[in-house]
Amino acid sequence: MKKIFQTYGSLVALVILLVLNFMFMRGTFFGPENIRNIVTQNSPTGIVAVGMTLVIIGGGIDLSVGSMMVLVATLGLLALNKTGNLQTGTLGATIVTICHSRFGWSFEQIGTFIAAIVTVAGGAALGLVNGMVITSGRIAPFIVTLAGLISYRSVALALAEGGEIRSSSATVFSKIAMGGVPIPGTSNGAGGQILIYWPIVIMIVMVIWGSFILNQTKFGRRLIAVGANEQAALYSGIAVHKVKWATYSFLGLCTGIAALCQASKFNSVSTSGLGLYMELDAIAAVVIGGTSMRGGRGQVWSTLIGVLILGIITNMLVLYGVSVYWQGCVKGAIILIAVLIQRGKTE
Amino acid sequence: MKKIFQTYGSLVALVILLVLNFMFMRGTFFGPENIRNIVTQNSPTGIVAVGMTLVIIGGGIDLSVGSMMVLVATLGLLALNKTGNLQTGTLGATIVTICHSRFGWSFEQIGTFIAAIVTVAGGAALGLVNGMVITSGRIAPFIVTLAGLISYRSVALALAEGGEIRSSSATVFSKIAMGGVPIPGTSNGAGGQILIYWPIVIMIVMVIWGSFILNQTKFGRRLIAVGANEQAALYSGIAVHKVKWATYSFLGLCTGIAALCQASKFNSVSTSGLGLYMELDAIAAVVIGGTSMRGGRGQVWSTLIGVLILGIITNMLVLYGVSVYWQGCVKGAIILIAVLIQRGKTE
Amino acid sequence: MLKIQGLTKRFGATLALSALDLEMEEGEVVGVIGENGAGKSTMMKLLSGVHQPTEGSFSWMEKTVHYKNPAEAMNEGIMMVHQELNLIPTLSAEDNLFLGREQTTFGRLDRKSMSAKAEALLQKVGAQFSPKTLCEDLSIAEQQLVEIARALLFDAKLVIFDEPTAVLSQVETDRLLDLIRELRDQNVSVLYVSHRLTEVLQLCSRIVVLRDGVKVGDFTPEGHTEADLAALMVGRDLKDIFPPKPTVQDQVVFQVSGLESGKWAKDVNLSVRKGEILGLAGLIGAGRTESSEAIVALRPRDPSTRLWMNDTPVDPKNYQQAIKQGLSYITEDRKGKGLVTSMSVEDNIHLASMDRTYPGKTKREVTTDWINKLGVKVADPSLPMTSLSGGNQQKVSIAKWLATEPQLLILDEPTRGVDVGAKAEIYRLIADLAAEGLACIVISSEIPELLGMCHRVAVMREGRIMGELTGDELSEVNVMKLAAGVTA
Amino acid sequence: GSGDAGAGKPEDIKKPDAMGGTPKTDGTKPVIGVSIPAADHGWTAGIKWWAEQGAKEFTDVEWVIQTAETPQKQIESIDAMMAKKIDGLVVLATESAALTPKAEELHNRGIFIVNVDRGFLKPVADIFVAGDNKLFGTRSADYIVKKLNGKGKVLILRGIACTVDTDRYDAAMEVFKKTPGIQVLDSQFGDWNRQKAFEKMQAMLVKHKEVDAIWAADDDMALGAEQALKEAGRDKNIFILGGAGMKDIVKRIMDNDKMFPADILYSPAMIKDGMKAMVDALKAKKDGKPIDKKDIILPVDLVEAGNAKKYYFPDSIY
Ligand SMILES: Nc1ncnc2c1ncn2[C@@H]1O[C@H](COP(=O)(O)OP(=O)(O)OP(=O)(O)O)[C@@H](O)[C@H]1O
Ligand SMILES: Nc1ncnc2c1ncn2[C@@H]1O[C@H](COP(=O)(O)OP(=O)(O)OP(=O)(O)O)[C@@H](O)[C@H]1O
Ligand SMILES: [Mg+2]
Ligand SMILES: [Mg+2]
Repeated sequence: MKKIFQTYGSLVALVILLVLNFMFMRGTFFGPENIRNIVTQNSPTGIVAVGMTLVIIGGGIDLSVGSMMVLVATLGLLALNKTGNLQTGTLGATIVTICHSRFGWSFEQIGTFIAAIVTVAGGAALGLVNGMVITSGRIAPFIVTLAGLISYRSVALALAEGGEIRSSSATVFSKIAMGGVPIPGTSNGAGGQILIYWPIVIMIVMVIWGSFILNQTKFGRRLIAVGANEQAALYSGIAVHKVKWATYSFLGLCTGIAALCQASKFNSVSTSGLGLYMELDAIAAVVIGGTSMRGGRGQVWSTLIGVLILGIITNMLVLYGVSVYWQGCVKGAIILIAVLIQRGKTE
Repeated sequence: MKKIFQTYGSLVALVILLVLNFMFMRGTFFGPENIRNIVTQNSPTGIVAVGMTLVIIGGGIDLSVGSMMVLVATLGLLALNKTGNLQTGTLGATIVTICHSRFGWSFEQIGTFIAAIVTVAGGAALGLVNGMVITSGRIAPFIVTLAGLISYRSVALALAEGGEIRSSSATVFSKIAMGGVPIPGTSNGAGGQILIYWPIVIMIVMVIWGSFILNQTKFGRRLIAVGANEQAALYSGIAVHKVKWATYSFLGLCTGIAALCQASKFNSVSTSGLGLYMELDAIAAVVIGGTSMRGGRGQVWSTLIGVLILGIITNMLVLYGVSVYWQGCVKGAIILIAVLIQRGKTE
Repeated sequence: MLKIQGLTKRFGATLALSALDLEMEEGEVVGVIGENGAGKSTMMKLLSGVHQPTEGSFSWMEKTVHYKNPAEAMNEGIMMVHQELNLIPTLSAEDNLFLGREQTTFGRLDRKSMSAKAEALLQKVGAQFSPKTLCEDLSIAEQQLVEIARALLFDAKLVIFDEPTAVLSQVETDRLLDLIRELRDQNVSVLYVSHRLTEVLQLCSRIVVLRDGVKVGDFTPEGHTEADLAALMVGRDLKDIFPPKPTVQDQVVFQVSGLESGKWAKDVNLSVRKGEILGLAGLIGAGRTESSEAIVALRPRDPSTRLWMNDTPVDPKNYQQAIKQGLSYITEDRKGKGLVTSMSVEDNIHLASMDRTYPGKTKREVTTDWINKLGVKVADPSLPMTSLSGGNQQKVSIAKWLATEPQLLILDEPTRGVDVGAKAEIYRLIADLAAEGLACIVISSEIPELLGMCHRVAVMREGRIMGELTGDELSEVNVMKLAAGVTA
Repeated sequence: GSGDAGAGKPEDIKKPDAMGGTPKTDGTKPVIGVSIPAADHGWTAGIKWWAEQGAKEFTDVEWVIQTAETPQKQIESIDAMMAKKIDGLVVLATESAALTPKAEELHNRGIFIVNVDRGFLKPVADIFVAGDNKLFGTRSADYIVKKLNGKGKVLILRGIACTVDTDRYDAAMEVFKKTPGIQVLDSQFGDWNRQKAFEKMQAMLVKHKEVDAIWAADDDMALGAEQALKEAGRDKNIFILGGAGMKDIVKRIMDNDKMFPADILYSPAMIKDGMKAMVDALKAKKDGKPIDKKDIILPVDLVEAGNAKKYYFPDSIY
């Protein structure tokens, strides 16, 4: 019984929340669009939380994801906006022109493609930097990524010269977040069907990928070993440093993908607002999902449940009309209760 | 040599910073007023960081200090403002009246006294709550205090309806932060001597007290044991729970004192702004001071140095005219370098 | 096969291993013995790539090698079972077996094939548990079996065992020795480190003795006795290992009746008199540790349990209360639960008795008294515990509990991982304490030491006391019979 | 920005949409969402307070007020409001560009939108209650230039790098640069926060010994700056120009305080204006009258001793 709680505790917490909503809110909460919205809004957090789960299982933590997000999104949008404006004669311009004329891609498409690459690869690269500073400087991850939290956003500010960067792409770039798969039998207000937006699809793919890495690959075993007992992992012939690099880099990749979704959704980047508190949300989701902060233990799918729990709480607070001032209080309490439930501390 | 670096590494980092300033800034930086400003500004952080050092040495962490600060300061000011307005006939009113007539205290003095008690005791009580939830719920400190970070400020917002609470005391209350000991031989612009404000004095007292607790008392030994090896502490007959309660409560007390200083300084509390990011500053100071995030090892005096390093960095960034956008980046880098220096990783 | 030349390792000021020369043939089993801190583990860690030599080198399979990490050594067929357990608690036994050498098909773990191999191998080392069990749910001994199986998993050419039997009981030890002989017959070389000299004499074809990092002996076991080896290790003659047993007084100091704690203690009844040493024997997993922890309130016990100290009923609710009532328990897990290794010797000695005051004495004087009384070898009491050898660490844990002025002292595996010289000192110490009137319960998996030291031996099995032996009944056979549940 | 273009045929706001919203039959009140930035400094706290005042005053409507720290959170709360089947939305965007796609989506569903302060990039709002942060910057800088007679040294306290801040700052800098006698000595971020503004100002004062005026991007920071001046004993022959019409500042202008000779009005009461516009539109619709969809231009007035009384609301929290 206790074992079940420990394994499926987060699921139990989720079910309790859903039942509460069913009892008091019914259609309002359970409308397909509301559900879709909750999932969509939380998919960037979800994507980041997948990577965060692996980092935490590996005994680390990353506070820099929110700032990293704004930095790589800024880089991506700068690249996008640059694509149309390249100086003729430069290599970049030539490549773009070739793509344009040979493959019939519009400049907007090429720009979007380049922005996507820059954002995602930038994330992976910054993640790798985090990992390398942690291993070669032998500094606590908390501090290294705290420095990242402070620095990365500052670089974004400098690049954007404060404020905001707007995408020069009118329609293509925002398709990344606003396109998707229609759900049959539904209809949105504007006459079409409700879409499952791409970020949801991407999140699901990332959860499956993350779970696969964790449970089905050598790397996953080694990651758990590093997180549970670094010395034992070393004695078992595991290249602990490389495992860490790969993990932080994977989280960076996730962050890059999430940044792309966000930038596309807003079709702009707000250097002061994007990704703010993302690290706290992602970590909270991981822990509510039952992954231990001590490392060596956890699951990716249950992090997804943690993300949903957090999302549903926010949604509920609005639906139930909780005073905005007290919302934080209620949210804090629910997080604690969710963690308690998933610990099976029902004695 | 390496040993020296590890023990006095933070001091070395501080000296390097001071030498840099001496070379490039001289009088501007070393003016008594600038130095006093740096120390005053950072004394609330310093006071909190003393408690944070003990919590981290005990293997814990507290993210809630910033929010706790705003909550207890709000409570304190509400109490202060209430003192003049008590309904006659109630017990409180009677007591206040007696104090007033018997001891010749003004209502303002009585209110200030009550506000101080409420703020400081409130902090200690909230800290105790953190500690008790951590031990009896067996939840990671990170999560419990994350919930505190979210909740406490929310309560303050609700009490103040989101705005600012102004103190009804015209002069007495602000004396707590604005009074102090004059430095002989100096002069401020207004014809008086430069004051060493009380918060500085309080910070020094707290550092001495914290050092004493850590190094000279039974409690300090037990705390180190709990942080280094909780199991071993338990198997040595140490009441681990009680040690944790006391530690979080002490941090709460420090936070309450810092809150009092802040509220007095501005003679008001801005519920939205006060204490924002205080937790990150305090933790960064502790780690820059060389205390290990893993617990069981650290010093209070070196945390003070960490606080000064952070304060000097912020001050330097302005004095040297570092572009506002790049300031975060420089700060992040200096934090990393300071930690590296204090690790003695100069190979 | 293996040729070591001038191998030297320094840790700061300590010279852990000094200019070691050694050659080893295929299929040879070499025993390495020496006092705590003699440099045995250091030597093995150099060979297996955990540490890198300060000077000197060694060649393996005719070529000089410099391993930078354990992975490189493993790839060339050198496997090591470490003295400390190095398993991942959150992974299953089979996952631990294959850790670092997982089998995959198309990037996916090939669980089926790994499971099958793991099952076979664990059976071979005598494991009774499922390979799917998480390591955190295994007892220390069971974990050690996993460690051993791991070294056998791949075709190693050299297997290093660093004190593999310290936590094993007789049955498992015998099985391990057989396994090692099997390896030898398959031409695998084995380096075998142990403080149990009997085993070394039985098993090894050559014995190397280290003292203070220097090789002081290298010979075949023929014509040598345990006493010789011990003398060589310690550098002086060890006369009687066991001191004479002190006289037992009439006063019953401690009594427990009907102790119940989960499935690990069932109706346990024990009593100890003043000056008496009671032995607690049993196979691994018999519940001796759990019973003791339940007595001192480190673990919940059934309210029906009744305890008396000096004929007064007591009911400690937590360890602090138990300590005040004169109970004390020295854990078997010295590193994990017994000592705070990062703290100083002095702090550790006072850790359990901080509320005591010593009128007219400074803390340091009290510390020095204990250090002298127990013969702890340490230059300065403010040095951290990590600078002490295993035997000296154990003495510090005993000092820590004596400082609480107990009336009953429970010692769980007090000589685990301790060299013969230090063992003899600990036996003497326990006897002296009993002579001063302390009541002692000693838990040990080494039956000879219980027989040599205790007035009485109670034998546990599956949480129950199977019987008590005194006087002439005290023999290895009788203990084993009770422990194994043979009733005839 | 322009709030409205062509979106405004009355049918468009003939609610409800395919979210399955039940038409509000007579007797039940329409539900209107109010989405505003979280109270992370004085001015936004003022927005929150005025929104509540509006909700208390206009009782014909059921108000759902939500705050958000970031654009992401704001979109989340707007979506949750949609689940509550709101009939209209009054929105003050955390970042206008980021909120534009969401506003467009609502607009396409025929939800009536009143956009307050920061205009969307596309004409998707039905009514725009326009603030003008650039004008804020220009007016305040103009005042400083005038007051200093075109000659003097100025320190600058910005907020947090976001559009509101850059709009105000850039516009002010444009004015200062055009005036050769004005020397901008330094500028730092004060994070819209009194404590942070205080610390930055202390450091700047150490560096710059002669300062004639301080330009602060809002009144919270202006008060932090004042504290720094006082502590440095340099609160003579200098003045601070903040903005947003905080009541303490307005009071001191009324009292002829030398430190605060003027202020730029940027009142958080604007959210209530937006709510009023929404109420009027609903009323017009109910009465079958055409809806007045004219944009409302918010005053960005200069508050001086002469007119300060008009802008003083002692009961407001801001
Ligand atoms: N990592 C290390 N850092 C510093 N000193 C070390 C380290 N490892 C071992 N030593 C020291 O080197 C010496 C030899 O230690 P080693 O572990 O090899 O002894 P051992 O013979 O295995 O003893 P035991 O029987 O207790 O296991 C000891 O003095 C020990 O304190
Ligand atoms: N935390 C636990 N969870 C599950 N089983 C446990 C736990 N602790 C101990 N056990 C089981 O309880 C039994 C007794 O434990 P243990 O091996 O410590 O007994 P022991 O007699 O003290 O043996 P030893 O010779 O190691 O001292 C074993 O079967 C062990 O697996
Ligand atoms: Mg060893
Ligand atoms: Mg045991």
